[in-house]
Amino acid sequence: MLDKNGIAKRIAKELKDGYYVNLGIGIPTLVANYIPHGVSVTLQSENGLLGMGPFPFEGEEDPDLINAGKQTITTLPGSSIFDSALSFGMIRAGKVDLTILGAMEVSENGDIANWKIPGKMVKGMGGAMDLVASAKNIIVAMQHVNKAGESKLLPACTLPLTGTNCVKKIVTELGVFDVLPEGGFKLLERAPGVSVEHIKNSTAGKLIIEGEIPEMAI
Amino acid sequence: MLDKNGIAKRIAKELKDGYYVNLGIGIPTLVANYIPHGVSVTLQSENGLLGMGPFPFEGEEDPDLINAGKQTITTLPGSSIFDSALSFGMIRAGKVDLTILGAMEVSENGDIANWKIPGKMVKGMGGAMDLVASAKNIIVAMQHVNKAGESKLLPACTLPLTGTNCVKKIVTELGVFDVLPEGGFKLLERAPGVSVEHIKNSTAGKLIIEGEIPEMAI
Amino acid sequence: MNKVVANAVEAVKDIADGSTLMVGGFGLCGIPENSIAALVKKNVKNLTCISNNAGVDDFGLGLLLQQKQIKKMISSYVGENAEFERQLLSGELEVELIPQGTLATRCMAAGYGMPAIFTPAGVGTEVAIGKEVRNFNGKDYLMEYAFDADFAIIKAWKGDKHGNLIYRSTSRNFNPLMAMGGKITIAEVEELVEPGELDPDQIHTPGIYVHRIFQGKDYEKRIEQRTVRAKG
Amino acid sequence: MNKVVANAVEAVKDIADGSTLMVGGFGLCGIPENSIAALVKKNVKNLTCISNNAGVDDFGLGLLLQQKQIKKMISSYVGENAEFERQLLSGELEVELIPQGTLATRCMAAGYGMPAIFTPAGVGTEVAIGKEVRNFNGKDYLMEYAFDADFAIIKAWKGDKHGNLIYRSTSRNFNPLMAMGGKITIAEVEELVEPGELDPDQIHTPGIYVHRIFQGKDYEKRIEQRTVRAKG
Repeated sequence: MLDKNGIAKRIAKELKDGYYVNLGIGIPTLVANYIPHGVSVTLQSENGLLGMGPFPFEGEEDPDLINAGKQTITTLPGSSIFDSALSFGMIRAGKVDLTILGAMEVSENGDIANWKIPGKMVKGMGGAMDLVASAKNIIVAMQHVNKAGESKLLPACTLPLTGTNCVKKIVTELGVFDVLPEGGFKLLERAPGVSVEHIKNSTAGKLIIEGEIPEMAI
Repeated sequence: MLDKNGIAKRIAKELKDGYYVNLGIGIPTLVANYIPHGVSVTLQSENGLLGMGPFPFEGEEDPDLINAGKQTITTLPGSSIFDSALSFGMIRAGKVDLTILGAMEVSENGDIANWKIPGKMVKGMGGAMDLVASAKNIIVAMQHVNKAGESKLLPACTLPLTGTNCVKKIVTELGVFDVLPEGGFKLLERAPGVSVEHIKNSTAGKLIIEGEIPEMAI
Repeated sequence: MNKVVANAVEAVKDIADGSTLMVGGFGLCGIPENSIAALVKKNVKNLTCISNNAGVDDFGLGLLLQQKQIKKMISSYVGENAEFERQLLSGELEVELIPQGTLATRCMAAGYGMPAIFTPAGVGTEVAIGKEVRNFNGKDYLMEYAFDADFAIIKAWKGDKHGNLIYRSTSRNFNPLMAMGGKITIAEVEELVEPGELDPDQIHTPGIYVHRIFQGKDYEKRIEQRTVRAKG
Repeated sequence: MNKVVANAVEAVKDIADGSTLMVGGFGLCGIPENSIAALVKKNVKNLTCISNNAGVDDFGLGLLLQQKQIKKMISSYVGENAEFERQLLSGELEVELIPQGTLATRCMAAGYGMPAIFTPAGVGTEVAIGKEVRNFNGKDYLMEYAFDADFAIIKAWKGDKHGNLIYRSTSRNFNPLMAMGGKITIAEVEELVEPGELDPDQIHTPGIYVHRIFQGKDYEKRIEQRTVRAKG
């Protein structure tokens, strides 16, 4: 079974040299710590920055330089700054190669719900709806089941949707799944020490298992 | 009767302090030479400049700095440069207070034709269609009659239109005319030495003459 | 062409009860601190605020919320504010949540004279309810309208007396879009300079979009999430 | 993330016959001289060129016209070119004339992922024929589609190896819009610098939009209308 860093580490293997990537809050942010050697990616922050660098050194925080999570950050050589409309313009235009974000639920046809729980205070969708509606490639990083032990990989989402037919891949603490264009979660890899049976029992949506499922190498 | 400079000089009296103004090619360009004392206007050139200055001194031409007529020009303190989309964005958004341009024909309901003569090589509308469709206030500077001696102030345009219901005022060598919202050319002023009779005979469209028409002071 | 006003109080003096305001900034980054303070002082009521966020309890738009000056927020994310939550749950405050890119583009559309834009954001979700959906090249888009705001109050780094503005780093965010989108735009700047001091090629907001400008003071520039790394 | 190619010939090597190209510049100002020369050398045919103008007889896109490489021009103004006129009147060349603001905004729309935009330009004229007209707030607008160009070839002043671009003065014009709008964007620059040499706040075109960049050479920068005043 993977911890949060393990999920991030596994997702980082999906990065390709030259990618522009948008990382959501939570586990996706951790992906930046595991970018493979020899792979150069540029991080986009939707508040208006390409080329997001690491956190500043203590005492060097700049209140004018934050990421979409409102954290103090730094730029890198080759960074560029722009306004919020251009930021989402490049997202809508498909210039961002990969979006990695968290989710409360994903359906077997790639719908995603991650912004609203009826009855709870709704904080807003931020840029998530724009990102999921626009990105060419979306990987969801999340726990496989919720706190009540219920599967988050569902036949259909029960929560209000963020976007439809958009998630391409899911990485959870149990495994890696492709969301097939025709519907269904195709199991690609098991997390270390996790059985196919365990994954079956934890997945409410249509699970597709073909042949031997390898244990992931991370 | 006014010459070209006279037309420009009369139009210049319409400028108000603080105006942003777009000047078309030909007579409109001359208006810049007659901006009244104490009136500060900012000239917009639709290729992407606010704050157009005079022609450069000999030897100081910059090929990267031209106006929409492709002439070498200069900037002024407070100028700004932008791309063509933002340039027409500010035009469409009504931020340019006044557009002055030439015309082949104007109709009594404010239609304008100034880009195409059937049977002749068509060079294109450039930015004229955007300007006339967007500007809050449009003044046409033109000769009252064409080379064949026919009136250019018509009941309806005969040439392909550049825009509809847009011209607010016309200044010709014969006089100054408001184009009324309900239709018709309302004569406001006669050019020096020009009789109302002369103007009547030169105007094919509905001419509205109320009371004594003053001779213009320029 | 001099658009300089003495201070924030003068800049906002005709903002009346019931006005719709665009307010620049992302979180607490790049917010018009002086103008917000002047609105608090003026105690103008029933405002509709178009702003990506709603400040925190004791800073940014939170200061207007404390005094119950805001009737409605139009935002993409309003998470960090207990008083906001209280007013929302009690029904004192209306909130319209909009995808962030849609919010930004609807501001821009106003400044570009585009009455509506198309975006895929929100298709198939509750955001799409009641909206026109159109298919282009096999993909569905929502038609979203340009915002219509009485005033935009924004913050820039440097500005000249003609209203030309330059922003610093990610404090740019929504500011130039709102600067373009407001019917009357009020800009506060950290440094007000003479025309000619700013390079025409580097101006982010041309002065034609700005109606009033003033030199701000006492910027706090509060950091919302201070994240650092240890010096190695 | 290094997008540098050796020269213009390498940059345009996969531009095939029948491609649709956006070509930056306004008149002869800010045109991609090196890329045009490489296209002439390559003698690629049947091009559709989206460009505000068509050059003059012996410079700019006029060089491609001379070799009859252009099948169709999509422009707002094509006045200064005798060979152009000859080909047009003889039916060898197709021309689609578009209002300049519409041309600019359709390029921008492609780069902003907006499939269509609304503009009042051309309402009630022959430009409106066959187009959808919509009324917003009492005013009519045409719906115009984003351009779909295989390549954009553009010129900037400075650029870094990541493709970030800065333009100089009014040579900016259509260049940043086309840089955003092309499926593959080729930028030539007067000065190619290392990442970090350009101020992130001053970049006009973020590198994400640029696929290939090279250091141009031998810029002629021809002036179309040399207008001067005498020294007083």
